[in-house]
Amino acid sequence: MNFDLTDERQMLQDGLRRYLRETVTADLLASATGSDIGQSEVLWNGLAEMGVIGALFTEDQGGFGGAGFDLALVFEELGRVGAFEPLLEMGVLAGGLLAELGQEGIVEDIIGGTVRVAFAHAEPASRYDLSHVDATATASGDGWTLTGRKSVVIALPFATHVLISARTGGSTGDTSVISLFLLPVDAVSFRDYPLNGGGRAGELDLDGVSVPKAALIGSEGNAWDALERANARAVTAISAEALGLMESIRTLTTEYLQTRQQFGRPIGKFQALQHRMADVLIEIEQARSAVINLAGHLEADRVTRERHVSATKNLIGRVGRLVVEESIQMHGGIGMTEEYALAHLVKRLTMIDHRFGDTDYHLERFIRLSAA
Amino acid sequence: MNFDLTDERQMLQDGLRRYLRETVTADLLASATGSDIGQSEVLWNGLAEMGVIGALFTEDQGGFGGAGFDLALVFEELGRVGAFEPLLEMGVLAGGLLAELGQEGIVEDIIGGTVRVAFAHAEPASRYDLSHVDATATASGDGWTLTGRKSVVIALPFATHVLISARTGGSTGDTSVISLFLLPVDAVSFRDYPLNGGGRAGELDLDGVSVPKAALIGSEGNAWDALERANARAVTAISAEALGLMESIRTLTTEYLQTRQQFGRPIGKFQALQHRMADVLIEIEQARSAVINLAGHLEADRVTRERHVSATKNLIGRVGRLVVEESIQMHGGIGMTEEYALAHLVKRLTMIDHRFGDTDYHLERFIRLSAA
Amino acid sequence: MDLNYTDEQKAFRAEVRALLADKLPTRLSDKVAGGKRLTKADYEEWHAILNARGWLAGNWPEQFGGTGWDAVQRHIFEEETTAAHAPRIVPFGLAMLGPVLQKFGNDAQKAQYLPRILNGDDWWCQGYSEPGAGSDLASVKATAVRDGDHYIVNGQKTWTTLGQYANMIFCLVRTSKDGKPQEGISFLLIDMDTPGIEVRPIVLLDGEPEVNEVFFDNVRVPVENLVGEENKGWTYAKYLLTHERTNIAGVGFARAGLASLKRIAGLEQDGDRKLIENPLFAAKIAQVEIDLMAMATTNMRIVAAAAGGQAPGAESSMLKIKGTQIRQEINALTRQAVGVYAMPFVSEALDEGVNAEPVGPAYAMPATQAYFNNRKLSIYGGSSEVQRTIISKAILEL
Amino acid sequence: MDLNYTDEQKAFRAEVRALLADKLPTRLSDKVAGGKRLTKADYEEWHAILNARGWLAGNWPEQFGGTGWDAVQRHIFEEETTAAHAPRIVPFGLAMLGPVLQKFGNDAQKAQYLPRILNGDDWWCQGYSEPGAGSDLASVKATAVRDGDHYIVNGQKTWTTLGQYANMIFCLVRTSKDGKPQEGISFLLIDMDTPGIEVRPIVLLDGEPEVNEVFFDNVRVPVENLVGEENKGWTYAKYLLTHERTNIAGVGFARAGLASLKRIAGLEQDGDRKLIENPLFAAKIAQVEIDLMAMATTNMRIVAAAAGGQAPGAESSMLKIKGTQIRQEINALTRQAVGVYAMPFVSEALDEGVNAEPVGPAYAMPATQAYFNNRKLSIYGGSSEVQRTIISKAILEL
Repeated sequence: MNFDLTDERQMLQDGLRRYLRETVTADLLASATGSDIGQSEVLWNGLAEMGVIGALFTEDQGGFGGAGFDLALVFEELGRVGAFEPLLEMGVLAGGLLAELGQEGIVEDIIGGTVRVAFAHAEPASRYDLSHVDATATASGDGWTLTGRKSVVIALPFATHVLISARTGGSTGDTSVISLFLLPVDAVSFRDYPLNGGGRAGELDLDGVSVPKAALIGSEGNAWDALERANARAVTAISAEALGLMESIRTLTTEYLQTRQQFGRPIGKFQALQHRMADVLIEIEQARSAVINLAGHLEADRVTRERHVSATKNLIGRVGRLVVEESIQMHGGIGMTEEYALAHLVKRLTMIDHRFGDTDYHLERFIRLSAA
Repeated sequence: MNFDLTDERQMLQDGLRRYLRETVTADLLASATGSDIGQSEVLWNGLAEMGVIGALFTEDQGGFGGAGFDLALVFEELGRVGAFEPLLEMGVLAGGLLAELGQEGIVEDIIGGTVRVAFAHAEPASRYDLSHVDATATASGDGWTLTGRKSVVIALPFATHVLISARTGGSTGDTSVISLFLLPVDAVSFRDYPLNGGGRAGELDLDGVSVPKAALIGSEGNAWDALERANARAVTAISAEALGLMESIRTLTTEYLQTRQQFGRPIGKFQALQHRMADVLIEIEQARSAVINLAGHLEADRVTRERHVSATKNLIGRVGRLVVEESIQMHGGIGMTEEYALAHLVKRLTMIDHRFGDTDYHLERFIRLSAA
Repeated sequence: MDLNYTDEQKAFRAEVRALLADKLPTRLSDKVAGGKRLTKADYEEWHAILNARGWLAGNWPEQFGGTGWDAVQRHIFEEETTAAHAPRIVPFGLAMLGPVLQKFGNDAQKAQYLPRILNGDDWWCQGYSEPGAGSDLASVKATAVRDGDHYIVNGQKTWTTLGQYANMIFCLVRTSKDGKPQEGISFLLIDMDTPGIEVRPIVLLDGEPEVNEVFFDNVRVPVENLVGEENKGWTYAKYLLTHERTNIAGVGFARAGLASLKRIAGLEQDGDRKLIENPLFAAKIAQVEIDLMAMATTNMRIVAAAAGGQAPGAESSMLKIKGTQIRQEINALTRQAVGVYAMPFVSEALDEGVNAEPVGPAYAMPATQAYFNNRKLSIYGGSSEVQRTIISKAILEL
Repeated sequence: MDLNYTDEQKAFRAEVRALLADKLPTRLSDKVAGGKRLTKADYEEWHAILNARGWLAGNWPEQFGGTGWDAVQRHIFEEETTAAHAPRIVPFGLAMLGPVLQKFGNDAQKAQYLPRILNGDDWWCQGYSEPGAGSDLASVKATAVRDGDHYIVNGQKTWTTLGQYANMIFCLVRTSKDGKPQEGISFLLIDMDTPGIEVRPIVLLDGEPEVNEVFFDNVRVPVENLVGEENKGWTYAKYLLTHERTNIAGVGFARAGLASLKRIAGLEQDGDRKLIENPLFAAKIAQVEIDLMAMATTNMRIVAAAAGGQAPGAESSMLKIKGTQIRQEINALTRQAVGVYAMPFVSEALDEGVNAEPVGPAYAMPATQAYFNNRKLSIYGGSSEVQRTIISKAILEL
């Protein structure tokens, strides 16, 4: 049993933390969201050059990490500065799936940062159900025709390609017919828009898009297992990001309590706030342990892994809400203002409960998996 | 709209409160539980002489009250002193049912306090389901044969009679076959035992008890509507008792916070405790409003009435647990001791969530009734 | 004990419903129900409609053109207008300044300002809070120095709601540094067009410029704009705060929010069922509904006592805390209900007549905004922490 | 990062399991699992079994007859013995006094007392708390006045757990009123048979006389029973408190409690389903299980750090608060689970060999008792409020 970082990970953490502290300013975040692509090219390229994308892949995949604790490390650091570069969507999800389905070539370019693949899976009616795929791919001549809608495809305006899930038969919810198709982004049409918490996403409208045979990734109808594993890794990543956000929010709030004077003393001297802040701290420690639990069980058997997925996402969601609401409350008015540093962090943390299943979704799922 | 007591009720409240303050001492409660009958004859007769039992019945029933607000008033006062005389079981439940089913004669003796009827309805497997009646009554010759078990029949050792529910046909859960039978208590055999929160109860074993035709109260198989109405009145009563318990616990705790010195000052000066006690107070106000809501809707249509039954019992259960746990915590060690006044009150308040349906039972029921 | 309205009260409620049916423009109620942005003109339109009926000033006595309603009538009016998704009555002139002028203003001030409030000639805003003061209102730093028949005002106010629409502001200013902080405060009426005043918007978490900073740089204010006596402003301010507390529980808002939450949960698909059929989510809705049922009665108890002449004291602190908890929980559940579509933020979609299609269901984005925006409920008007301290001192005597 | 035990640790765990399989009497584990009363003899029997194996003193170095285990081994031992429903090891002599004597006692004291603790010749109890002191341990009022080669002890101790079984007590007594309250405290070992000592039981909420008051009336204690230096007792007391904090999270108890809760919820009928199939109740169980999964890892992180030589500081305050919340929630859910049969209280049913049939299921009454009894978890050993203050000072620097 050992909870220390390896030397390599320690180096990565130190370097990444230093780089992000220097690079990710409020201006950078604001102008990224304001831009057409919704991201910062500079930051993306910087991360690629540092090899941060590579840290999300195993050595056989051409990276130098890829374990749960590598994901946790990288995304906690991204969370600390509130960065929203699409490493999760393009690295862990699209990249991870392409790597697992044996697309070495493109994965090399993804790690290099030159190819950016968005992941289009969720649909207007799927809510948080990973197995809900309404979009269809029908064989037509020497290719496929894709039909359906994909919603909130994050970083689509920043992408060079898009990886799309569609059914090649069966009916909605049937996991044995889900296939993946890789397209250049200019092959599809979409409407894009900004997001709470930063960045842009797109609504993808597939009304009979014809794609070549070669667009099919892996074999027909066999994407599900890889999809569920990639989802587990994505939940690890976003939970670690949440943890990083919580740590920065905690620091901001503690400093505020120490310095803000009211009724003639720092408000941190008021016992009611001290005790509530202590409870917040305890819950953040719980969140850290939950992330460790999940990161450490990604390679376990399916039920064990997925129980940890749901346990961790549920706990992250509950603690996230507590941290958001208590930090705003303890800040008072200033905590309500867009321009103060807290605003971006709490919005981003709040939105994490709206991705990959919310608190209740995973509580129910944990119960089902435990009964199984 | 008017939230003031009528003059009559104000007089009853003042008199009852004064009488109970003088009469219900810790010794009286302890010796009552210690005695074979598990009650205090003195207190019972005193309440009967004051006409408190009569306040639970309408004028046509031979009483001088009987409205929801009469029940709320009486039971809040009983709760304030932690009394556990079986006015609920013998007055509201057995008495109320006998009155509604036209047994004027015995009701007069109940109001006079000379006849004491226990109510045997719940069964080992019924948990909180009012419609679950497994016990059967089969016609035999010129009477009935009762078979089954009744559990936690409160104040059975104190009773002169017992009113028993049994099925005269159909199957468990069938509300159209529930009948009531009135027996002298020596016609049945039971094992009795003390209760957390005071008093004694009995497990009633009916292995083929033969009773005369006349034991059937009301017409065969028609007890359900009266039973559900009586249950609604019982929930009103026990919720008001809970409110009285909360008020006394609040007083004890506030006084303790004002007087108990630690680290050189009254612990009530510590802001963390001040704010938590303020929250407790707010929730007790919620409990008071919930009791008023239920008492004011006992005569409404069934769904409205039963929605209030479940809403009130759910809220009382939640607030009850908060009040119990916070009051013990704020008292510290002394709050853990049996001999301190708090102990009896918190035990009794805790047990209220184990009668007539607990917090979760009524939350689910509220949802069902609201959907209907 | 009687939980029902009297026949008179029921008749009054019928009158209010009739007015709303006849006169509330659907265009406005749709915007309110849909969480769209209300313009200055929208508010003024609704004020004018109510004024025409003589129902604009619910807490003014008739002699000043008010309704002379008692607390129960005001509650019924609040309840019905909120349920009908009417725009709220902008409180600064009507609920706040009006009563102060009526009690402490001189005849000239009453004659000049009260009719203009009713007729919508003036839009007032509130100059109370200052940066860094938080809940400590008495720590007023903005100064007013007498110079002939003017005061020279310098300093800064903040959290000035809808200040961008206002042409007048009532301010607490420091006219003396002697004695306790409460003792040197005066209550001034200031024309926003006076040279030296600058208004800067503050954008809140939901992206809306709801409040403002107001800067005063040697602003000359005629002495006749002083309300009551110099250095007695704190008394008037406290009087105003008690009036601000009408409808502090927000029962109407909570009921409207709960109805909308149920509607959304009935539309959202959750696997093979609607979200409202999800037992865990249904339980959360039921829990908050049960709390609201009780809180509404607590509110009525205090309203009835007020109608009976009792001034609500620390009880309104209890109502503010509980009412806020309930409304914020409803906001949180509604945000949760909209699922992934809580993420898109298309600000233009909130404006009327712009055809920026919402992303996902039209109710999604307003749900997220309302969650963030209503975090303010537990902060402004005396934070929940301040209210708990009031309760522990006033009621628990701790 | 590696969440798994090393091969050595797994081998050790296997040894512990083997001992429990071979040597733990079913009679004892049944009593523990069934929430029955344990007698003094029951504890002594289990102590003797462990002592025979050399595993009684888990936190003593080998030179004193201890195991020399590191924090992880102690954790594994705790985890396994609790899961097997072994009686707990009575901590007063072994976990508390032993380490103090080993560090601060003189050779005579070590030679005399340590073996007697291992062999069960002495049953120690703790004389720390005094009436009215609560969490303020340093406010010791009991006095010890030097008289020749004795101290004369007067005063009162309280909350003395299992004092009714003890023949020895270690006490904090005041030997000086000079300086800070911490500075005049001494640490005395007192034979309970000395004239002038009276023990009175305190019955707790669950009806059990678990703790006692101990009165001292001119009790003569030989000076050689002073541990370390006069007036330095506070140092030793604090050292003891850190040792008391091993296993402060109570992970093993929580896991055993959760397992029993699930078993009961699987037996209880709730309408046409088992209670564990009730979605609201299942959600509460799942919630606390998820919290426990995380807390257990927080605990292991601190255990691993301790094994690596880091002394746990305010982290153990976090563990005590969270561990307590989880255990108390499990107790509350178990009480809720047993339904109406939470009410009967048949004290005799807890004794072995008495055939007082329980009323309803045998698990019902112990569930209610455990709920009331474990309210103490957030009160003793430094209340949750005291722990929060420690956290805000030590970690948050507020």
